[in-house]
Amino acid sequence: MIEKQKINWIYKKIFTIRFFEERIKKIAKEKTVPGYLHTCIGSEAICVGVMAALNQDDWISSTYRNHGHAIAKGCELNEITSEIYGRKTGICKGRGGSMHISDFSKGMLGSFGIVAAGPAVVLGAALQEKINKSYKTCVSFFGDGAIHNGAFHEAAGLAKLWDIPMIFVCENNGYAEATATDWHLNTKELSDITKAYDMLSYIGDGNNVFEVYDITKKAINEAKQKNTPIFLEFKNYRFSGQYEGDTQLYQPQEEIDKAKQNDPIKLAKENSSKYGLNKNDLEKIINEAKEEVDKAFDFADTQPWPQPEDALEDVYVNYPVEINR
Amino acid sequence: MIEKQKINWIYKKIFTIRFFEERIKKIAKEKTVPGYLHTCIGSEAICVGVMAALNQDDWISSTYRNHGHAIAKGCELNEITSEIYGRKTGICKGRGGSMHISDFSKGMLGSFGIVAAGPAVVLGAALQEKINKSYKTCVSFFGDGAIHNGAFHEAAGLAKLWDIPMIFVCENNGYAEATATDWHLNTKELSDITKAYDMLSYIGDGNNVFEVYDITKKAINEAKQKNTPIFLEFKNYRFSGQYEGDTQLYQPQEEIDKAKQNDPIKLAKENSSKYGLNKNDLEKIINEAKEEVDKAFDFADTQPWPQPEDALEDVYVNYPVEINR
Amino acid sequence: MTIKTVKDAINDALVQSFEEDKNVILMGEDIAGGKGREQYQGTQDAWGGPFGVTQGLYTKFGGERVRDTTIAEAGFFGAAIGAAMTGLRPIVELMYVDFAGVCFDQMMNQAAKVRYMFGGKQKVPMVVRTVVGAGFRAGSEHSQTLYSLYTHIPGLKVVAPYDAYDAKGLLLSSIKDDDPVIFMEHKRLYMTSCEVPDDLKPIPLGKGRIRREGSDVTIIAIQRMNLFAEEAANELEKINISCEIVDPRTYSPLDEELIFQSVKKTGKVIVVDESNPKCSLASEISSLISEKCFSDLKAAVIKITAPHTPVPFSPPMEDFYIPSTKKIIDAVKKLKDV
Amino acid sequence: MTIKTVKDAINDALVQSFEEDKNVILMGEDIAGGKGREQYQGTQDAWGGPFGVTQGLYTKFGGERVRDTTIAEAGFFGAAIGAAMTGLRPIVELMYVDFAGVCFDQMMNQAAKVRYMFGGKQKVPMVVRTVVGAGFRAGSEHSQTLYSLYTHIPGLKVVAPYDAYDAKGLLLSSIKDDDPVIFMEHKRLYMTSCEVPDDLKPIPLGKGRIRREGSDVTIIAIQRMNLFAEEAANELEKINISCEIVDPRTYSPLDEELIFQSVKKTGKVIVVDESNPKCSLASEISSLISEKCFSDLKAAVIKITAPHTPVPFSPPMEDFYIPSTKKIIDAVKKLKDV
Ligand SMILES: Cc1ncc(C[n+]2csc(CCOP(=O)(O)OP(=O)(O)O)c2C)c(N)n1
Ligand SMILES: Cc1ncc(C[n+]2csc(CCOP(=O)(O)OP(=O)(O)O)c2C)c(N)n1
Ligand SMILES: [Mg+2]
Ligand SMILES: [Mg+2]
Repeated sequence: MIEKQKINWIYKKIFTIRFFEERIKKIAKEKTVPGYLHTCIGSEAICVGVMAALNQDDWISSTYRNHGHAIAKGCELNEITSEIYGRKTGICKGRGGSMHISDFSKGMLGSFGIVAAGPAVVLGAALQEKINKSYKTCVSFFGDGAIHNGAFHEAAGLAKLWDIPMIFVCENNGYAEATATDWHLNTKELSDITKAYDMLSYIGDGNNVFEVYDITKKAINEAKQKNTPIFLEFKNYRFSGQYEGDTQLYQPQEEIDKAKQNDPIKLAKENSSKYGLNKNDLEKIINEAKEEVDKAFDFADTQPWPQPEDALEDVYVNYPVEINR
Repeated sequence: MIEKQKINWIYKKIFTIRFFEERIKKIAKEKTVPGYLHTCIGSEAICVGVMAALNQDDWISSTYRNHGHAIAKGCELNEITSEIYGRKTGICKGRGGSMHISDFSKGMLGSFGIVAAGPAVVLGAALQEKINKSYKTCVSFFGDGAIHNGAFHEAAGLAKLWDIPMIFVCENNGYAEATATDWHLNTKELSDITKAYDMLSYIGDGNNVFEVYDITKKAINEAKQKNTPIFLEFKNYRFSGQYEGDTQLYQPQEEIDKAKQNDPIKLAKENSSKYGLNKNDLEKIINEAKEEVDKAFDFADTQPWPQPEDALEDVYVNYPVEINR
Repeated sequence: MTIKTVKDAINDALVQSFEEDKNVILMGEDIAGGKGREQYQGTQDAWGGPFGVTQGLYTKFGGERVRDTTIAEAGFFGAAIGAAMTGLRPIVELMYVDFAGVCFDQMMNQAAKVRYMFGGKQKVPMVVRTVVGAGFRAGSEHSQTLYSLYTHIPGLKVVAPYDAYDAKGLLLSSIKDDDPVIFMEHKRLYMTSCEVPDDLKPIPLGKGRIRREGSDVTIIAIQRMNLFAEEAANELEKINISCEIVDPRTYSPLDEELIFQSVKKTGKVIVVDESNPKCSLASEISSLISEKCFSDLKAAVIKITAPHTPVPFSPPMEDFYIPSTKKIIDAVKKLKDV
Repeated sequence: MTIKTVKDAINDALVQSFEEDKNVILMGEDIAGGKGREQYQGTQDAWGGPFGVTQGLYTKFGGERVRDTTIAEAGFFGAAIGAAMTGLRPIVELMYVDFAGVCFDQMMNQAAKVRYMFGGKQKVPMVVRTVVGAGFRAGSEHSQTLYSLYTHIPGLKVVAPYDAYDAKGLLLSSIKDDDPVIFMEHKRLYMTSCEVPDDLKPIPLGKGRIRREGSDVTIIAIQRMNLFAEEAANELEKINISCEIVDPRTYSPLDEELIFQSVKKTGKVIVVDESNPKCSLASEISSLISEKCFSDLKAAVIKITAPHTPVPFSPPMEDFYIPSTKKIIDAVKKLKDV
């Protein structure tokens, strides 16, 4: 049984992410938000379900599609929004933007724009945990497209070889950019890729936040017990385009309609009474989530821009030569 | 049944390679041959068995450990030796050296010094064959160490996805430099790596040239029939060190002694009567092979050095600016 | 004569090359877009790469020649090399040059060296089309130029057109070229346009272009920097300072003669490059001029580059990062006073 | 005070760093060598990398900290980054710098940018030890230097010691440094030796070294080129030409002041770099001097580099490829006559 508090947390986060992404999509259409935006409508259950199984100081890596991971991992909404707006008070001081939202103090090693760059970085964090015997959990999020990349394979092979209990979380959302997952799959299931490494893997419904949570929790225990990496494939659907502005013409309408029946928010709502939330509870959570999102966007709107010369900072911890030339 | 001519060819080549490598090892000890030498004592059956199943104009790629492949693929002994000696008449005009012996006109795409660089190049040649419907066979040779590298995985995944009937030949010679194959293996068999791609694979005795030949021939037919890549793992033993000069301290003596019982040359000799060669035939072949090797080394010894300025040629097909500055 | 965007000019050059030579093929991620294996349904050609540059090619030339790849750059770059060696003329797309690092080995050690180290028997006629440049608010990993990484490597050719005319003419040449070419398209230039003759001939690699004749100061402008150089020159003309703008267009080979001629004339040089400064193309050109035109120079060459930092995301910082018209004007004025 | 080879000096610095800080670990291919998973038998420490530099470390510090890897550079470089971010001080070995391309993304986009693009909250204290250089008859793919590839990238530091003293002192610093450092060891220098105090203090990064004082011509020598510069200076001394040799030792950060001081004194400069010329470190230093010391220069800076070709294998060609003592002498004489 999950504690009441965690259930509330799960519902709060799942709605926050959805509202956040809907809001940013709207703004992206109305006025220009600088840069690329990759929203994660449809991924909320994976973000929240996995993070519900982690502690605040456990390590994760994310990608350019990171808003949900960042929110679920506990990054400040105000700072996230400010970052997306390019403001000085952004979570990366305006240097990263939407693609690189990340807060080390919240256990985020980074949001990497290079497909498949994350798993190896998390492998390193997990190696450190092992060497220092502190055993924080280490999770790398990546997409179905990433499994074709050599960097993923090298990380997976080393993780297995070195008995590193890290968790690979593959969000199989049906698409890598405009390419459907199954157009590029050589095996029946995506997670069959792990057979190359004799690595344990489990497949879960990525639309069901509680299933995601259960599987992840079990996987973490099993990984630590057996001293082995585990690969989790969560299936869901990418309702968002690759980025805001994508025409999504390659996504057939029937497919979208069918996927809507399993929308993770819809499922969460349907399941709420089963998890002890009555209509009022739910409404309260929804309103809170909405309000916090609204506040964050109001906050960001008022935030100052960075100074141009701020561009010159934080390249190195220590560099004894002027870098402005 | 194999034709008599092919049997003779196989025996000739297998001895030529062994004598060649023994000779170069000896010279490397006695006087200085410039640069690195990676000999292939123990790989003769794989080189010759695979090549016996190919036509002269089929494509292969090799590695820094390429002498056997080059000899079996039909490169001129004189030119190979001259190249190793760094002479102007070398097969690469002295520009490549032992690690890069290669002759395009003999169907060698290249001998690459970067581990796992070859498979993708061969994939491209095979793609070309497919597009141009000429269907030459395409084979990439690489070692047990290469399967951990991302470049191998990317090539394997694309070959399967694109239904490219290329042959991956993994020479599992027990070591990658000083690292024993099984120290780095995650799966029971090395070739289990192909499960990630649902790719057909076969394991063969790399010490038995006729088994190698049979398996390869069948694999080529099957690959073309089914329009699919096939992965062949041939097990043998690296009697040579990683390079000439390697102390090989990490190779236990018992292991070497055991491997010697399956030395491919020994097996070939034992099998010779089965393949219709009597003692005289065999002796004749052996003497011919020895003689040719001797001649090649004599030839190389007399060859002129390149001019220093030859270094400036063949960088581009066409470059309208001086490159000498 | 038609007005064309850079994007369309590139598409035209691709179509023309596909039509002229059946050995031309294209590989890249989502370059067809929305059309996978035959048995699946989806809208064809929905993408054509993230900037839509290759739209229409799949429909025209089919999936055998227009090949969507997995996110496996080392794999399909390697494949391009093997295909090029055996007779095709592959064009591969590196979606952003920022991803250079995942397949740099293929370019540096295979594409560039195959001909040389195997004794001149082979050639690798391939083109890498890639997208470069800051100013798109695309952050540190989608905004680099990295001209110098490729220019440093012997065996590679490096091409970077500024306008639609050059884009078409140089791409036609690059595809016909027998050496590996990195063809760099600037994301901020795709939608800019100029007149492009329908029957434009290939523009030879290694020939720069004087974009503006002038007599006081030479501005050597790298790709998009031609825009700012032009703006600066227009401003400066008003106060009677005459700038000559040299666009090298190809960085390897580099049209040294054209540069030297201009320097001889003006004796004062500014090199503008939005790349990071160290070991950059700007450094290369500046050192070349300083060495070869020592006695012609009336003042030190001035380099205007980005600072030694990654590309920042936020607009004020990114604008500061990129060389500006103002910085060029200031530099020219400073030089004029010498 | 002991005479040490570069190889031993590096080993010493590693051992000392391992002893001083339990967070120091080492990863690379065959760095232990001959010792895999515990259950197998084999002679430990047979290798220590292809040049034996790390020999003894496995025995002293065990397999948890001295970690043989698969041939998966992208994997273990990525791992080093994550380990560094979370508290370790990993040293990773890139067996030859020629393999830079298979893990360049990890250095360029992750190690170098993590701090900057995530807002300065993180640091990546890792060291890449790698082997560079021609003159070993090792062919095109095992002889490059590639200094400029890394020097171009903001966020990385680049260190390249010439002698055993600097090798030890700079490696100690590099391991203590909180930024990612590429530490380049020249294969032709490993067996050269000099005096190295047992209690040598770390040598700060960004501080060059005057290897020889002189007054007529400044020779800026990159790593192994110090050898030839010294030989040339000795020859030239006999005919009363006095050379000053500056060894920058670290290329990012670069000790610009030290260089400028020498140029001020001599007004004549030669930069010697065995790398390929375009967008090279030589170009960078030459352009820097040409710009910042314009009025001090009595003659054009002369660059002596390899030609724009891969490294050829055959001895006469490779010797021609590498800058030589003679080329330096000739250049100095030419400058002296100005
Ligand atoms: C190495 C590399 N190649 C290509 C890209 C361009 N790119 C960005 S996202 C993407 C698709 C990734 O799909 P997936 O892994 O399924 O993640 P999703 O966007 O669905 O979350 C591609 C090809 C990149 N960022 N990095
Ligand atoms: C990308 C890369 N990393 C490292 C090396 C150094 N290296 C050369 S050979 C080798 C071992 C390869 O072993 P294997 O694939 O089994 O081939 P074998 O030598 O046994 O034929 C290594 C690590 C390299 N050449 N390329
Ligand atoms: Mg996806
Ligand atoms: Mg092997």
